[in-house]
Amino acid sequence: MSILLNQKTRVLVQGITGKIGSVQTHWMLDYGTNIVAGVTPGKGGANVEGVPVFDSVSEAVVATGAEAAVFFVPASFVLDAFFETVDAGIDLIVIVPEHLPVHDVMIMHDYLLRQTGRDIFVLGPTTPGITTAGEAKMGIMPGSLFKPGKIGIISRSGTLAYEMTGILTDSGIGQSTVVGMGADPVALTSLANILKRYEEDPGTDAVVIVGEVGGVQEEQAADYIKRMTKPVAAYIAGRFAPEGKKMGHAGAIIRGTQGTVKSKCETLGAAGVTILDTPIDVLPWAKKTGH
Amino acid sequence: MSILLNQKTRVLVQGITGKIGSVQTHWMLDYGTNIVAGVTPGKGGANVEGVPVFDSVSEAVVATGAEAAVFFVPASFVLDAFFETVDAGIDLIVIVPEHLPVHDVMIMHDYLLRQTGRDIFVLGPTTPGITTAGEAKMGIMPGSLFKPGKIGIISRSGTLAYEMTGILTDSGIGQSTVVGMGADPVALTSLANILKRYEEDPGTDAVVIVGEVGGVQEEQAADYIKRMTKPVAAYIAGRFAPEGKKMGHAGAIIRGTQGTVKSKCETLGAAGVTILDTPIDVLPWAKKTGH
Amino acid sequence: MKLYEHEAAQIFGEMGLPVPERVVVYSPEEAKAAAEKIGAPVVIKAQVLVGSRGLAGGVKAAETPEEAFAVASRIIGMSIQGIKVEKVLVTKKVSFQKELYMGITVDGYRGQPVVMVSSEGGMSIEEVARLFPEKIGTRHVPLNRGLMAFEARKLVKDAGFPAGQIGACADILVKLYQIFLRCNALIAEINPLVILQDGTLMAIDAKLEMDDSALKRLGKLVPKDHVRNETPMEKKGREIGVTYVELDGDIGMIASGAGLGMATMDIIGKKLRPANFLETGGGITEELLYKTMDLMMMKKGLRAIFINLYGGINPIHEGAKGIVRYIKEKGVKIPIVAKALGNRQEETWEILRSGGVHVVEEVPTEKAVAKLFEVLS
Amino acid sequence: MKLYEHEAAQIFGEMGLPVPERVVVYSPEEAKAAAEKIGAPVVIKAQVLVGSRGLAGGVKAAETPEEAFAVASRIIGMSIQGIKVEKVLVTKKVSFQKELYMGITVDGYRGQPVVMVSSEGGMSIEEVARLFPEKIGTRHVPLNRGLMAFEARKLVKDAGFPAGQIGACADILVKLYQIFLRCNALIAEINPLVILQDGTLMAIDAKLEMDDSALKRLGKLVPKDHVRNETPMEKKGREIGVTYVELDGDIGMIASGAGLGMATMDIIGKKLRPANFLETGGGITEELLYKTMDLMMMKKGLRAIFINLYGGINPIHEGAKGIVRYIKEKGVKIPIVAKALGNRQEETWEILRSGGVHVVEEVPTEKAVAKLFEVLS
Repeated sequence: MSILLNQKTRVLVQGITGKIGSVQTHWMLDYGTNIVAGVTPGKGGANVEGVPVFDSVSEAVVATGAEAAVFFVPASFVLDAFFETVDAGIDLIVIVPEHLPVHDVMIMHDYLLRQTGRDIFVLGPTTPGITTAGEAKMGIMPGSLFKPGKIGIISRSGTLAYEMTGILTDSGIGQSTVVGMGADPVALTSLANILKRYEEDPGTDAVVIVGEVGGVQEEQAADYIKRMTKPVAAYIAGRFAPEGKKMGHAGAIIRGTQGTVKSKCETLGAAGVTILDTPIDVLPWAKKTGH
Repeated sequence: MSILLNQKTRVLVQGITGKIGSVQTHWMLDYGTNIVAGVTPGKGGANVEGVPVFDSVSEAVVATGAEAAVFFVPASFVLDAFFETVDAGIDLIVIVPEHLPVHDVMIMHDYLLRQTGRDIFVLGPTTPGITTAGEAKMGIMPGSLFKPGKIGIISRSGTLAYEMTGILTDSGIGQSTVVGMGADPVALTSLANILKRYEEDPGTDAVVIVGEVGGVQEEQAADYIKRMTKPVAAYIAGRFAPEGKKMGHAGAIIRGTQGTVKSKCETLGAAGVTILDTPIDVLPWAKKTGH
Repeated sequence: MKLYEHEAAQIFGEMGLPVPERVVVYSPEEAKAAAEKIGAPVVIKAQVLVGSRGLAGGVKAAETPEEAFAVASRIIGMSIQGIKVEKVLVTKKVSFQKELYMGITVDGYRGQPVVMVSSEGGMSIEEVARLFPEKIGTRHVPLNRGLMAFEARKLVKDAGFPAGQIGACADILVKLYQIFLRCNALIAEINPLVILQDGTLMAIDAKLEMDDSALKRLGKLVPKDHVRNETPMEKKGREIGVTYVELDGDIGMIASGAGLGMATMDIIGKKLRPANFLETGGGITEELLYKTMDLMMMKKGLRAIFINLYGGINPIHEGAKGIVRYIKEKGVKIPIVAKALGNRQEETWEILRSGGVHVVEEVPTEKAVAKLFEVLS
Repeated sequence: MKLYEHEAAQIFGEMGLPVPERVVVYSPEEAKAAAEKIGAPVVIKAQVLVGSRGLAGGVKAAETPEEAFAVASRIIGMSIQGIKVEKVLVTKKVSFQKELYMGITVDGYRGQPVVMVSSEGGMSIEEVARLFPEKIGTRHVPLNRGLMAFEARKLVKDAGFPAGQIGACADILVKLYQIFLRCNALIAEINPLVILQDGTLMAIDAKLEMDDSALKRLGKLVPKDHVRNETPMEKKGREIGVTYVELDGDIGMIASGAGLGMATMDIIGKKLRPANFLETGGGITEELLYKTMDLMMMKKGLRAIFINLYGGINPIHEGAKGIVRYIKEKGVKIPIVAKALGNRQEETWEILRSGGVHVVEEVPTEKAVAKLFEVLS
């Protein structure tokens, strides 16, 4: 079992004919992902690694029943690809590209807020994607790091998700699904929303949150965590981070004292989360929770 | 009986301290309209013709229970006043000002389209307003022209609404409610929408449509008119109108052959509407329909 | 406000559309110099705001600078639909494979921008719509979302645009939509958008109409020279703030609203010919009607003036003062028939009668027009 | 990209905000001339991109042009938070009744712009937020609707702005929001917005930060001179395309992601001091890591380098080639410890070892850092 993605999920790759798109399609197929279609405007009719390419998402959906999409398009094309994909009825979207203008991300966020009657899940931008261990992966996570099991991992940082996953696998502890939320200031789904999926998933019996300094996702999720029945641990990076990334006066007011490693750890701790001082501390916690 | 407005409707005047706002407030009160509040930012606490003035619509609504609003603000302030009034929960809005940028009107139209769960009725821009004969008026129609009765009049043109009303009154035939839809290319409510209110109003037993060349409101309403049980007559002005107002190539395509006096009269005639060759022809029709 | 081609092309170019090199000139000498600068062959195009200038001989190619001089000599000063050509645009003559069409306008009923494209550009688009309706693609745009590139791609693809040009055409269409929005346009149109021999695209005509009601806020986007092709009387009408359209009859008409004005013309038109369509809108003052009378009397050969006013937002008694002041100061020899109803009507009638105006107190315009017929017979 | 005050004020002025007359100068002589042109008294303000320049003595009034020379002499060349002042802004000194605050930023969690206002401007706004939280008004803006004037009026009224200034302040706030949107800003701020003695408003400071990811499409809006206050190494980092933040330790660090980089610093920091924070993002090539090594070695006094890479989107074997090529060409005397996992990890290890790098094959960064400690002890 898993959340959001499994071996049957019919996956579409936006930007499949690009350099990164074609290489990553290779790795995703290699891992067992059920990639049914690729899209690159003007390249309809071609194929990449045996996957048929279409001119538009709607054509691809009609022809293949694609139900999830992963983006490998340049940052400036993401907004268009997003609307195209949402319009075509796809409800799971993974936006790998980084360096998107924040105003574009706000436009997408605003549009998602106003959608009614659909439960659209968007990971990213700047996400390594999502991997259900041993079944399928959308994005760029290295498949060799994973081992099927029952721990869910949700991370804002791609490389830290790898580190956490690798430490568990290395000790023989498997994962259900590993999710990258995206590292941008504005995320298109909330941490609480993803935790809810883990809570409801019979294939997951404990969750690790990998966070970092800045933003208030972790604090905002604390209320939901209090109601969770499954054990949750969290590692928050950035104790030694310089203050340079502070967004000036206006940013400082909105955050108040929120967003520091200390406040995140305190809020999560108060919600019953086991705070990990360093990534390797995940091992004793995993053992204690029965893994 | 009447549609949309009666003597109990609690009316608010936006721009009440302006020259036109204060004069027209005088005439509206004089006619018996239940004006409960005026709004002019920065003039809160004043009063005009005995009506208390507030800084904002929301304050006015809280203090007075205002439920309808008429605008006498400069064209460049209408967009702001519109959002303020809709946000304050008011569902009947009369926009008297003319010369609004069409793009502003499209923004309002778009916003209304996306409202759900509310039945907001907006007359104008460039409307003389709405008058329920002998009860109340919002806007600038001269009260002396009206006589209570059972004919509804709906017009795109202000002065032609006066002419039609005057002709009826002059012959002793009264009106229920006279509505100005607004003369702009984009109207914020549809003709069919207003006709539906007349059809459902026990106080109205026949309806006169006063139209003019251009646009497709009349043609679009024909389907609804076919289902109406009450007699409908229509006068369409502009047989001798020069073609100068044509909106160039792009406009011509969208309209095709629609929008001419001939097409309007044919479409309405086919829907069972009595076509009036000239305004005064309303009299024999009114007599034939029992007035 | 309709923009001249050269003004529209300037804005199109600044906002990222591919437009040809071009120079506006007012004389054959300048046309020759422009052809030398740009490099012949060139195309010389009359700058007028009416359609069908090509059919009227207002667009001609010139193979050499000398020929540019000759062609410009013929076009400058010619009359197209009654408008004298004062300036021409000199552009590089390009050879192309295909002509396409793109246009955006306001759909009044739907309250949305509507985008239209066709793979049959160049000829009259109304003609295409009539002959090959299937070759026109149409899409309404929700304002809160705008026109996305993928939607533009689908639109031009479905309309049969050449396969190799879908992406580039969609890009241009999205830019044209941004221009439409930014300029508060009523129309933004490229006809034709051509595919050059090397496969690149170029907008070799440019049409843009800005909303008069938005000109103030558009600021620097509005071309500095506001003078458009218009008759002296239309110009004066615009300057004093009334809508004036010149017609070929001999009965002057003043109405206080467009609908009433059209109905009045319909009624007068049953026996006589209106000399104009003149409506004041809701801004009547004594001064405005004084100036309106002055404008009206510029027209030669009037037999009578018919005035039709309602006092709703308009203070018609003030307007009456202006009419009578004009009559008394300037002396008007032709008969004036007036109907004026609404707030302060009795006061208005009294003032008008003091100037010798035939006032009709009845409500139907038909009755007042009957009085006009009677006065003239 | 943070804009200098003078650059932000230029944009604010062009977009309709009231900003004072001002001149940027680079020398005391020019400051004197500017004071003569503008008319003394003037205020001379250091143009630096760090906060609290006032407390550091970087903002001073001058009553005469001569005093402007003297003041500018003191400010130009001074150091504020380690940054040398190279230019100052000379503006008219105004006397005012009151200082207000307005700022707009991005609320990451809500995914919306958030507008903040306070009737206690001038002082540090964090201070106001702490001391008088009730004097700060906050409003989130739904992007598809924007900030309407009536909402701005309510916001400033509720925040206690002076009654006579509500409309004018709301107008400025709406314009500031439009600037925020138009510039794809992360922050747009006026602090203080002052009420002059005659009751008019003026923005006497201007802060604007554009989103680096949007600079390309902002085109002409971006100030031409991209040089910001930065150390030579930060500048080089920006130029080669990595994030480089200078720290005061002696262990160089290269990580292939921000999260991994922060965790690595946390772990190293338990016993040693990082010399920098350097992360490559997802664009590793042989060339990039060659240049990254070159950048790293500019730092004096390094004791060791610690490299932590994951091969997901990054071809880490290519990166390894760049590192080793640098080592072989330039000769690196200090120890290098590396952990590199993911796609093609074995190939990567082999390459790194060929350059003398201590490769740790275990997964936890803690194990690799333990190796670093061991190597250094």
